[in-house]
Amino acid sequence: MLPTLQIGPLAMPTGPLLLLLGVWLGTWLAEREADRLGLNRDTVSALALLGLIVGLVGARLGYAARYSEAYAADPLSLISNNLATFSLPEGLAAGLLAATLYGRRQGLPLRRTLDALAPLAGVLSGAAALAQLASGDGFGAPAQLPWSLYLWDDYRHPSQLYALLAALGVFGLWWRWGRAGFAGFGFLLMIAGLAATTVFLEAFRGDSLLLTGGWRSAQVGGLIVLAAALVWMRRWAESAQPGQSRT
Amino acid sequence: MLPTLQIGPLAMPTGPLLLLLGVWLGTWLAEREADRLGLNRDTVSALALLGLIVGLVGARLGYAARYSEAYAADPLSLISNNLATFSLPEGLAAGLLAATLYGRRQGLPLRRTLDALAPLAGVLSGAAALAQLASGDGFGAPAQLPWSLYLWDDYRHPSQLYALLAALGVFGLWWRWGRAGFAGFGFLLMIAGLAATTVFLEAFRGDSLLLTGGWRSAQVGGLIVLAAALVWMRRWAESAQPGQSRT
Amino acid sequence: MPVRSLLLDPRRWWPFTAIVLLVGGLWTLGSRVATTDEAPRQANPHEGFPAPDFALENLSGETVALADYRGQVVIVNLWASWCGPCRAEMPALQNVYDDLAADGLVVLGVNSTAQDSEAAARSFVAENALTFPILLDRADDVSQTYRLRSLPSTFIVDRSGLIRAVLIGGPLSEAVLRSKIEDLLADAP
Amino acid sequence: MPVRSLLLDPRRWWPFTAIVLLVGGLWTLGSRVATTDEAPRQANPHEGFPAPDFALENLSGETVALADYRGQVVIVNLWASWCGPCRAEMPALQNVYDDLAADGLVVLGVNSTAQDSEAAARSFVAENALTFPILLDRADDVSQTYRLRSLPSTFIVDRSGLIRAVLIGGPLSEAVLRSKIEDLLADAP
Repeated sequence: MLPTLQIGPLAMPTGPLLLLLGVWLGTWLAEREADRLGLNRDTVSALALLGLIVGLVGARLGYAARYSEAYAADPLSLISNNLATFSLPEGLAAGLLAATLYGRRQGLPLRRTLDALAPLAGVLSGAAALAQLASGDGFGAPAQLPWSLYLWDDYRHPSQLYALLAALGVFGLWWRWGRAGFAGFGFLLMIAGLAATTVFLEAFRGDSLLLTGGWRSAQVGGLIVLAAALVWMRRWAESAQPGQSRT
Repeated sequence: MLPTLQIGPLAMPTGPLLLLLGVWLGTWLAEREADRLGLNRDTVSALALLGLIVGLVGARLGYAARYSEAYAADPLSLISNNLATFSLPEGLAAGLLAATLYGRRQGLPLRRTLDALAPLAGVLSGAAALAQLASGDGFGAPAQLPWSLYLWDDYRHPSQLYALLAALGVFGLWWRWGRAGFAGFGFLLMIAGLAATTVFLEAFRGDSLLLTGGWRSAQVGGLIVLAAALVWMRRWAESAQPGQSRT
Repeated sequence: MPVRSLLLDPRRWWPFTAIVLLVGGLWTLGSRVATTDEAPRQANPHEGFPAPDFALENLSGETVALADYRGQVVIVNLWASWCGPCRAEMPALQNVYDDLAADGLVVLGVNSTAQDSEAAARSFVAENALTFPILLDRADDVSQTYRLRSLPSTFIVDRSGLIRAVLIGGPLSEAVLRSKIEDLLADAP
Repeated sequence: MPVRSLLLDPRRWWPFTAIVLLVGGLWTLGSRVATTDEAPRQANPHEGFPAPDFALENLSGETVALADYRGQVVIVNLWASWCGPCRAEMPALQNVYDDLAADGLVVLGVNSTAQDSEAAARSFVAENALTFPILLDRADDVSQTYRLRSLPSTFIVDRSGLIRAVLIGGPLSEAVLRSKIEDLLADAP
C-alpha cells in the first residue's frame, strides 16, 4: 500500500496518478491501432479523450444531482478536486454517449473504432488494479495462502494482483489473436475476456457489493456483459462472413 | 464431518473404520503386485500385516513408556481400545523393524518387496485423508474460497480433500508409470510423490505442528524424505543399469 | 485462433456460448456470500480450541460454570447412568480426582440428564460415593455444544481453558487419564 | 515416463533433484507460520470497517472519546493550523455543525498537535469562533492509528461506528460534506 506519493513537498494520490498513466498509455496504443486499421489517429484519440472528460463531468454532475439541495446552495463545489464525489453510472453513460455522438459526426466506422479502442480498455483495467493495490481498495477475502497479502488487519487474497495478472493475460490474448479477423472481433474479445475474468476473480474479493441473496453484483454484471459480447461476436462474424475480413 | 457411524445400536468411529478399509484394500493390491513381480503373495501380505500389528503394539507401548508410572500401576490399561493412547514414532519404528526382520528371514528381495508394498502406502495415505475428513482433524487454514469448507467455526481450505486428491493423483502416477522400470522404482516414485504433495499441501493446513521459527514440521520432514527418495532413485537406477530391468 | 473457427459455425458457437455462461453462472452461484454468517465466534470441542463454556446446576442446585475453574486442569466427563462404560470408568475418575485435586485437578461429571433420569443419576452417584461435582445437563445444552455422539465422552481442558484431549468412548482407565493430565498439571497455574 | 530418461543421466538427474528440492524449500520457507500474529484485531481507517476509537483532551482539558458519540454521525477532521486547506475548510465544518447538530451530527476537530503548536491551534480556533470539540493529538496517536498521510483528512463515521467515507485532502466544501452525511443522518439513531 502506497496511497500517496510524496515528491518533495507535493503529496500526490497514487491511485489517480496510475489511472492517468493508464489513460496516456492506453490512448497511445489506441492511436497505433487506429493507424494500423486505417483510421485517423487524431480523431480516435480525440474521441477517447472526449469520452473520458465528458465521463468525468457527467460523474460529478450525477453525484451532485443526487444531493441537489446541498449543491444548489453551493454550486462552486461542482469544481472540486475531491475524488469521493463522482458517480460511476452517470459518468459511464455520459462518456459513452459523448463518444458515440462524436464518432458518428466524424463518420468513424463503429466496429473498427471499437477495435482501435480495445487496448485502452485493457490498459485501464490493469491500471485500475494497480491503483487499488496502491490504495488498499478492492481488497480480497480473508485467506491464509502462502501468497496472501496482509491488509486491513487480515491475511487476504491479493485480489488486486489477481486482477492485474488477469488484465495482463487478457491484453496478451488480444495482442496475439485479437488484432486479426472481422471488424469488431478485437474489441469483443477484450470485453469478453475482461468480463470473464471479473466473474471468476470477484469470488476472491472481500468487499463485493452484494445483491439480495448474497449474489455478488460484479459477477452478475460480468455475466451479462459476457453473454452480450459472445452473442455480438457471432452476429458480427456472420455479417462479416460473405465479404470476409473487415467491413 | 461424520465422526461416528451409527449402524443400529452400534456406534463405530468412522476414522479407524476407513483406515481398516484402507489396510484391506491396500493389502489386496499389494498381493496382486506380489504376484505380478513373482513374489509369494502370502509372504508379502503376512509381512504387511505383521508390520501393521507390531506397529500398533509398538505405538501403544511407546505411549505407555512415556507415562511409565501411571501404566506400571495399572498395566491392564495397555489393552484398551482407546485411540488417543498411541505414539506414532515408536509405532513406525517397531513396524518397520518387524517387517524388515520378517522379510529377511523369509528371504524376500528388498526392492521388489517394496515395489509390491507401494500401493499399500498410497491407499493408506488416501484413507487417512478420508478419515480426517470424517473426524474434522487435519483441518485447513481459514480461507474464503468458493470451495471452502465450513469447519470449526470458520471457512477453511478443504485440506483433507486436497490430501485425498493428491493421494489419488500420486496413486494414478504410480499405476501408469511406476510399475515398470528397475526394481525399487515404483516404491520410490510413490514415496517421492507423497512427500512432494505433503510439502506442497501442508501450507494450506490450519493445524500444522510448528518448529521454532514457524517452520511446519511436516514440510521439513517431507523435504527430507523427498531428498532421500530422489537420491536413492538414482542409486538404484545406477545399480540396475548394466543388467537392465529388475535385479 | 481456435475460437475463430468456432465462430464461423453457429452449431458449435451457441453450445460454446451456453457452456461458458453455464460455468460462469455456476461459479457465481457457488461464490455467493453467506449473508448471515456474522455470528460471534464459537468455541469448538476440538483439540487446540478454547473449551466452550457452560453453566449448569449441581446436585445441590448451585450453578457451576466451567469458567469458574480457569487456572485448573478440568476433566469434563459426559455420562449417563444407563451407560455401561460410563459407570465402569467412574471409579477411575474418582481415584484420579482424590489423588490430584490438590495439584489443581477438577473433574466435572456432566450427566446427560436429557437422556437419563435425575433419580437414577442421583442414586448412582450416592452408591459410588462420587465426591467431584456432578452437573445436570437437563436442557441438553452441553451435549449439543460439545457435539456429543457417544457416551461417555471426556474432554480434558488445560489451565488456560484450551481443550487438550478429546476421548470418545470408554471405559477410560486410570492410567489413560493420568497420562493425559500429567503434563497439563505440570504447567504453571 | 520422462523421469526415467532423466534418471539414466546423472548430469541431468542431479540438477533435476536440486531444482525440485530448491522449489520445495522455497515453498516451505514461504509458508512458514508467523508465530506472533495473534494480536487483537484492530479497527482500520477504511470504508466499511469500524472506526478506531481514541480518547484525547479537548481545549479545556477534558478527555473526549470517539466512543462517547456512538449513535451519532461523527465527522473526524484531522487538521493543523499551518495547513492552508485545513484552515479553508473550517468554516464549512462549522456551518454544517451549526445546522445539523440537532439531527445528531458531531464534528471532532483533531488537531495534529505533534506537528503544530498548541498556541497556534488555540488562536486559530478563537479567531474562527469554532464551537465544535477541538481535540489535541499531542502524542500523534490518532494520526498513526488513522494512518494520516496528508492534511486535512476527514473520516465520516456512521451511527453504528462504521467509517462510511474517507476524504483525503481539501478544502472540503459544505456541499461535499452535506452529501456525505445526509444519508447517514437519515438512519435511525
